[in-house]
Amino acid sequence: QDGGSACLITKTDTNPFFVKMREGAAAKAEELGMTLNSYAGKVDGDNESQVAAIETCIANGADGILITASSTSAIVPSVQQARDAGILVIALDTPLDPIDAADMTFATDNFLAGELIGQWAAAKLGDAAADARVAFLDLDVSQPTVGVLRDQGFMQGFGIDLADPNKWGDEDDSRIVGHDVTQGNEEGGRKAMENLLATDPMINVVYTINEPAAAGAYEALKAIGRENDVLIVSVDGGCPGVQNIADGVIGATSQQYPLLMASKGIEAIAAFAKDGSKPEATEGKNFFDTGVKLVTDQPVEGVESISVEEGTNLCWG
Amino acid sequence: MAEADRYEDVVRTRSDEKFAEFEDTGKGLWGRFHELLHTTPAIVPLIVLLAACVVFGLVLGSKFFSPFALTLILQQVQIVGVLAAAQALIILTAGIDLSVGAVAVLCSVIMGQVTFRYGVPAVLAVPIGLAFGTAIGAINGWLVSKVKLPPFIVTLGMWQIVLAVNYLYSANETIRAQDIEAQAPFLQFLGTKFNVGGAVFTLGVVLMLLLVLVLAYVLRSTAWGRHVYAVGDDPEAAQLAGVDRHKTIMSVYMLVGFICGLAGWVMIGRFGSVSPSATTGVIGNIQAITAVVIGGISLFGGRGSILGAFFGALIVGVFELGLRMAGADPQWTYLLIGVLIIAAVTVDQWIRKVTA
Amino acid sequence: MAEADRYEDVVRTRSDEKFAEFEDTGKGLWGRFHELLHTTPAIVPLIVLLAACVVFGLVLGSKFFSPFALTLILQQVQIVGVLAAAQALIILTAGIDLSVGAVAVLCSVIMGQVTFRYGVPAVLAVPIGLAFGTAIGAINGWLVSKVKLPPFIVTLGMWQIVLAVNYLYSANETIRAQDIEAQAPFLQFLGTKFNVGGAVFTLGVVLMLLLVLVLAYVLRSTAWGRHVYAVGDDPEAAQLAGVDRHKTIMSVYMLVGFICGLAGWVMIGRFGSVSPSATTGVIGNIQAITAVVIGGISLFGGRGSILGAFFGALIVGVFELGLRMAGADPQWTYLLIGVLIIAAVTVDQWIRKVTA
Amino acid sequence: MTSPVLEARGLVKRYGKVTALDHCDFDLMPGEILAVIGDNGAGKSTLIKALSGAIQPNAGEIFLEGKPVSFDSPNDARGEGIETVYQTLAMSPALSIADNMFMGRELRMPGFMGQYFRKLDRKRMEEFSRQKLSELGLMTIQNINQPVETLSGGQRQGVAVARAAAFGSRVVILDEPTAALGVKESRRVLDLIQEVRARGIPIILISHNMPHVFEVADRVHIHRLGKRLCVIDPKEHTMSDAVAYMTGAAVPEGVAEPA
Amino acid sequence: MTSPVLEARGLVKRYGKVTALDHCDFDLMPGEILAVIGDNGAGKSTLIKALSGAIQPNAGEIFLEGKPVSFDSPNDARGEGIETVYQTLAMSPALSIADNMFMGRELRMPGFMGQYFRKLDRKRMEEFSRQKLSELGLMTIQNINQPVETLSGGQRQGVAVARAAAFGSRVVILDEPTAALGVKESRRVLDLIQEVRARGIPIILISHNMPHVFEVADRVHIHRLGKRLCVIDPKEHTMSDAVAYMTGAAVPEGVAEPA
Ligand SMILES: Nc1ncnc2c1ncn2[C@@H]1O[C@H](COP(=O)(O)OP(=O)(O)OP(=O)(O)O)[C@@H](O)[C@H]1O
Ligand SMILES: Nc1ncnc2c1ncn2[C@@H]1O[C@H](COP(=O)(O)OP(=O)(O)OP(=O)(O)O)[C@@H](O)[C@H]1O
Ligand SMILES: O[C@@H]1[C@@H](O)[C@H](O)OC[C@H]1O
Ligand SMILES: [Mg+2]
Ligand SMILES: [Mg+2]
Repeated sequence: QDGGSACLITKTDTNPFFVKMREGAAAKAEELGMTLNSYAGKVDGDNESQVAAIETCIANGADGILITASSTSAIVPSVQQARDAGILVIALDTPLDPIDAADMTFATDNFLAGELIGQWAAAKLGDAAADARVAFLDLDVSQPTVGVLRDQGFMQGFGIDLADPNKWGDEDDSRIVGHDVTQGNEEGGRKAMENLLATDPMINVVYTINEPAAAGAYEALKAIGRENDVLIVSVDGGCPGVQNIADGVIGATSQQYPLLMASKGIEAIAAFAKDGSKPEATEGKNFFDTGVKLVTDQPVEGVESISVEEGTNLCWG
Repeated sequence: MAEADRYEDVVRTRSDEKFAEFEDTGKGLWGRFHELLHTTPAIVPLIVLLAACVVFGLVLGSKFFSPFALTLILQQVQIVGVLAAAQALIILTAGIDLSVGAVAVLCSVIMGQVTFRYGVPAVLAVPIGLAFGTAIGAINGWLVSKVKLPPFIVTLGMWQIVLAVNYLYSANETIRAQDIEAQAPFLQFLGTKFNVGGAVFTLGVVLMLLLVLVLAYVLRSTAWGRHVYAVGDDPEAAQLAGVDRHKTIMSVYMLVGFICGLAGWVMIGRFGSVSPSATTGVIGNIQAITAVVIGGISLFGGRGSILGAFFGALIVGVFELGLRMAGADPQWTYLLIGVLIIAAVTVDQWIRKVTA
Repeated sequence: MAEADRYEDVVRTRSDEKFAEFEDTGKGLWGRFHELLHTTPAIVPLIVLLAACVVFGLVLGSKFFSPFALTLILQQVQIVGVLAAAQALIILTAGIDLSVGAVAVLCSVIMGQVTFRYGVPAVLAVPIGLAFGTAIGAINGWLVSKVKLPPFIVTLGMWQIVLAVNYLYSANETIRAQDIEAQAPFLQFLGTKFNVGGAVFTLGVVLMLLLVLVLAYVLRSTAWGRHVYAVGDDPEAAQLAGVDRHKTIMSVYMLVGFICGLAGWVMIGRFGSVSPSATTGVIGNIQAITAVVIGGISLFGGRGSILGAFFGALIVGVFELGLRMAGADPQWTYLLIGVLIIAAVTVDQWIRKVTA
Repeated sequence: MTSPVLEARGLVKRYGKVTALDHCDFDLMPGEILAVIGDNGAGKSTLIKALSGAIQPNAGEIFLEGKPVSFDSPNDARGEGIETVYQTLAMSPALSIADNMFMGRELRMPGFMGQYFRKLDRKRMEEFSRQKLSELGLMTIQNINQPVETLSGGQRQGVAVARAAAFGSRVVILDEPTAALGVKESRRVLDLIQEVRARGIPIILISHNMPHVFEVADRVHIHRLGKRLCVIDPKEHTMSDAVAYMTGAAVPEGVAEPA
Repeated sequence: MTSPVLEARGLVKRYGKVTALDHCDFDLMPGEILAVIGDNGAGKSTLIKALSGAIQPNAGEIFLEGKPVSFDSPNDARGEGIETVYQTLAMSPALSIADNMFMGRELRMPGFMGQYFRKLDRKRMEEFSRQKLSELGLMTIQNINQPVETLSGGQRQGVAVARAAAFGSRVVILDEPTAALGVKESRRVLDLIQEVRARGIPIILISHNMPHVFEVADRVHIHRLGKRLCVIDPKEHTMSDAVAYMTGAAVPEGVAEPA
């Protein structure tokens, strides 16, 4: 194939989000006649595997690299090495630190994603938000950046003082029942929810890192018959997640568009391979915003959202 | 020197001998306790477990001793408990199985996909999943026993293979609890709840308890059980003494694969959904090994009891829930569990020492 | 029967004896190869390694045999290589260390934080980090040797403790490569590159190679090395034979802690930055154990060579790079690596068998 | 001349540089006690390991009652009624005396529990073990449920010998069965050997104890440097002769069967 | 009467239900060969393990040249010049003969390499080992670098005995040193024992071989049911007496030192 070659490096490939991202990239590459090699970290936050992947792409003489960085600053020297070797590097989903370490960023704003669901939850509760009992189901004890951004974004939207915005767990708002980690799956979601319920059975708002964790939390609530009086919010907008909104498992979720990011990225590399042109940022931003939308079937005043039907049309899993 | 002395003749006439009897010291309660310890080594982790419960009970008060909290522990350990039983069997043969968690997850995925992708009825899907688990166990066993590869390597490789197959086969797609409930409730059968005086049990918990008891019986009171111990203790000696090493190892690994399949079924009951990315696939092995070792089974094989492994799983479960209830944040909980694991085994060692 | 026969007198007069000599079969090249295998067991993983290189070379062509790609392997395995050397020492004593990766990460964090938070010069920060590593090793060693806890449990607990401390202490903050380069370049010292005929080496790679060679010498040719093997082989017997078990175990664990500290320093050199969430903390232990076991060191202690562990690390490195370069998708890569791990050890077993 | 029960021709076993068996022949006649003597390291244990399936020789053939056999494991040999006490005793250290005695041939409870739940009949196994050990005069064993690793060296050997004698049905092989035994216990083992022979079962006895060998053996196989040097009749040779042959101090002439 | 080199009073050692030493006394006189005999399981090995620091008794005292001592490990006893061959031999199976011979007292290369690089002098260690083994008549060892686990039972024991005899400086303890040895090799060990005694070093010899005991021992300590029954002079008693006492067939009267 002569359309050039691209690498896609994701955080992991055990998450449907990245699976879809890869499918999007592969479809586009196929269409444009490009070679695509995909790499992934072994666990969330795996910087080492991503470094090795970039090195491999250099050795293979790729034209461009699409990367969703596990560690936004630790990956920078390797990215630099690739760019020095004349490779176009595009950050997908997660901006690097500094953002201009990559040639371009096609991303969702994870903080914004959190903020939207926070605002929604606050508005939904109305006055009761002042004495809500909130549980946070986060990703991992190592606090990878996505997890921190969404968690802190939620707090911002909900009206909780963030303290240090680079970590969760240092806030002192009395509405916080506690944080627990889920690894972003049903298993972790259920156990974390049970643990927090054992601490305080009166929890009425649950922030979750993603939709599988939310589904797990729902099972725990169901087991004690509280599934109908607790608000669960989440992030991702995968098709099962959107369906879970319709089924009343999740109240609202922030939808992202990984397929879009990936196909845009591949197009950019194809263009670069052809004539050396680099992609442009969205007007007024220093990155190409692929957007986040709040999906819910219970819209609230003051927070823009789309319906479940629209969400289903746009969903990625 | 008196070489012609026919000294051996002295012993030719057998005198009426008795078994030697020495002064029997240390009777009484303490002595009885000693004896109990020696005949039932699982008592040590049990003591540690009870002590942990008492400590958390004192700190947390009635919250911890509520039927809700206590049965929650059983529900939270049911998967690890089942996997620990499987792991214990392997470790008794001086092996180790890094693939248990991954096999459990794959079996749950197979049960789900077979139902939803191919439309097989759930009552058939479950046995198919169990058969797959058994088959993977058979491959492990064959590689260990016939090709004579170290179990660590075999199951390390298998772990990676099974996890990858799991993701590839399922395309990382979760089957939602709601869909299962509507279309194939039998998959969630082990999640069925029932009440016993305020405490909520699930069939999964019952399965775990039964499994542990049955295995304890089999290991203790059947020839197969003795062979498992003998093979783990000294494989050479066991083989020379007439144990069929190959048959024993194969049967253990296959049984373990089957139990992992059961664990997969238990998972569906507990989570409602079928998810290929369940954490058990990644850390289930370490969790199970931890339970086994805390329960006093030697990693060198041949020593320990399966009840110990079960108590080991409960000890970790109690620590985790207790610390979370006491409000420790996740990172501190993580740290304290590290400390407590070491402490639990230290206490165990100490009890064994003072009662040696 | 002739009891008065003074038969023992026959042997009183010593005849001129020679050591028994049998017909010496199987000389020639094959025979020599046999002998080499028996005196240098690390040759087996070396053969597997070379075979892997040849296969990937054939599949990938000159791309794989470029100096860049070949030295890339060394750079990619340097951390696991150093950790495998440490792990090999522990496993030779029949222990296991689950904390190696976490200790390495914590040491790198300490080196970074001590410089950036407290303003200690980097040339001092590095020894401070190494001292911390050694101290953690000492705690592990003490718990294993004096409190007689199983190494698996001690280091499992320590793993969790160290990881949690690492996150808590660093507040999950990464120190950026740019900042280190500007303010404390000595921390990145082991990342220094130099060229040898087109091939790029780093000081970290040199350190790894030196470390392996020194340890190989020490284990083979000093009394301490012999004691390490003896303690791992049969601790009871070693103790009865006059080895100071405690001293040997303490020294091994402390040295291992120190080497983990070195690995932390190597990490800073390789990644430029200091990141508390480096994956090595989570999977470095399994990676190191894998390398050791592929390298032919017995998990039961006392058998194997450190060179083998190094080749084991390289084997995995070659597989990973080769498959990545061939463009295998990640899950297929994991799957194939799983298969290859088993295959590598099967070949190893087979070579040992036909040359037994 | 009747034909041998167990016969071997040209057995070779190499361990790397070391040749432990060097084209060794062997014959065991029906109903006899055959002693095998030789220097340390002469290859006696290797020989009986080959005969009992514990190792597979590099070359040579083994015949059981004239039919060629090839044992892949000690279990195969045991299946043919060949029971062996190895020099290393082959016991599971952590298991009890009774467990070890019955390893591989455990007794099940009569009736329902045994048939459906495969429950072991511990009581019967313990009683049997205790009885066999008393017959050997091992009276200092205080607890039949003691793990074997806690037994004294001699007690352990006693258990192994008792096991083989109790279960051997076609050939019983004993590799230095009295090495660790006391005067009384050794005596009992010699008696036991004769009782087994009286049951019509031939015995291979490896021993360094010349008076014992000459007391019980019908024929003496002298092993030297990995092969059978000669077989002598203990009634026609003195212990001094035997020792001289086996140590190489003298060369046997006109012996019964030259190697 | 001179005072004992090594002395013990009231030693007790219990293992769970089993009492292995039951208020046992012990005396070793300077320059003597003291044999310890007794039934299997009488507690002989336990006694010498207590004397050499391998186990810690539950009660009782040990005196070395009159001074109370308490050994926490065999290394402590070795530091005092007490060298022991345990019944289990205490070797590292995977290590070579030479490695095992010099375990804990390895020789370093002379000069620079030895001093700064702590390099072992393998050649010297191998030569020494080979010489000691030949002195014992263990001529079938073909390769001094063979791992000990590949040695025959007797070869292994020979290595252990050679080690103790070569390095013992104050007391040498031998627990059944000839049990697995051939006629020739046993003979050599007896010679060796006498050579060691000739160097002025007292020896404790545990053995079930009465002729050997009566040949070399100056005094015989008879052990029964965990304690010293009596000590007899082999010149004044017959082997039959000794066996009768130790098995309980007769009760010693007016013996040298009642327990
Ligand atoms: N597994 C092995 N590997 C290498 N060499 C071995 C192995 N087993 C035995 N040998 C060697 O084979 C030779 C014969 O050993 P074997 O055990 O048969 O002797 P033996 O006649 O039984 O001696 P003993 O009377 O001391 O028991 C010895 O030189 C021994 O070192
Ligand atoms: N670790 C142990 N645990 C339990 N019992 C033990 C242990 N070691 C020894 N014994 C018991 O102590 C008693 C004395 O054993 P010891 O080894 O001292 O006997 P011995 O006189 O050396 O016998 P032998 O002549 O057979 O070697 C025996 O009954 C034995 O079963
Ligand atoms: O959206 C993704 C989320 O689902 C996962 O848990 O982490 C990475 C993300 O970007
Ligand atoms: Mg032998
Ligand atoms: Mg003894």
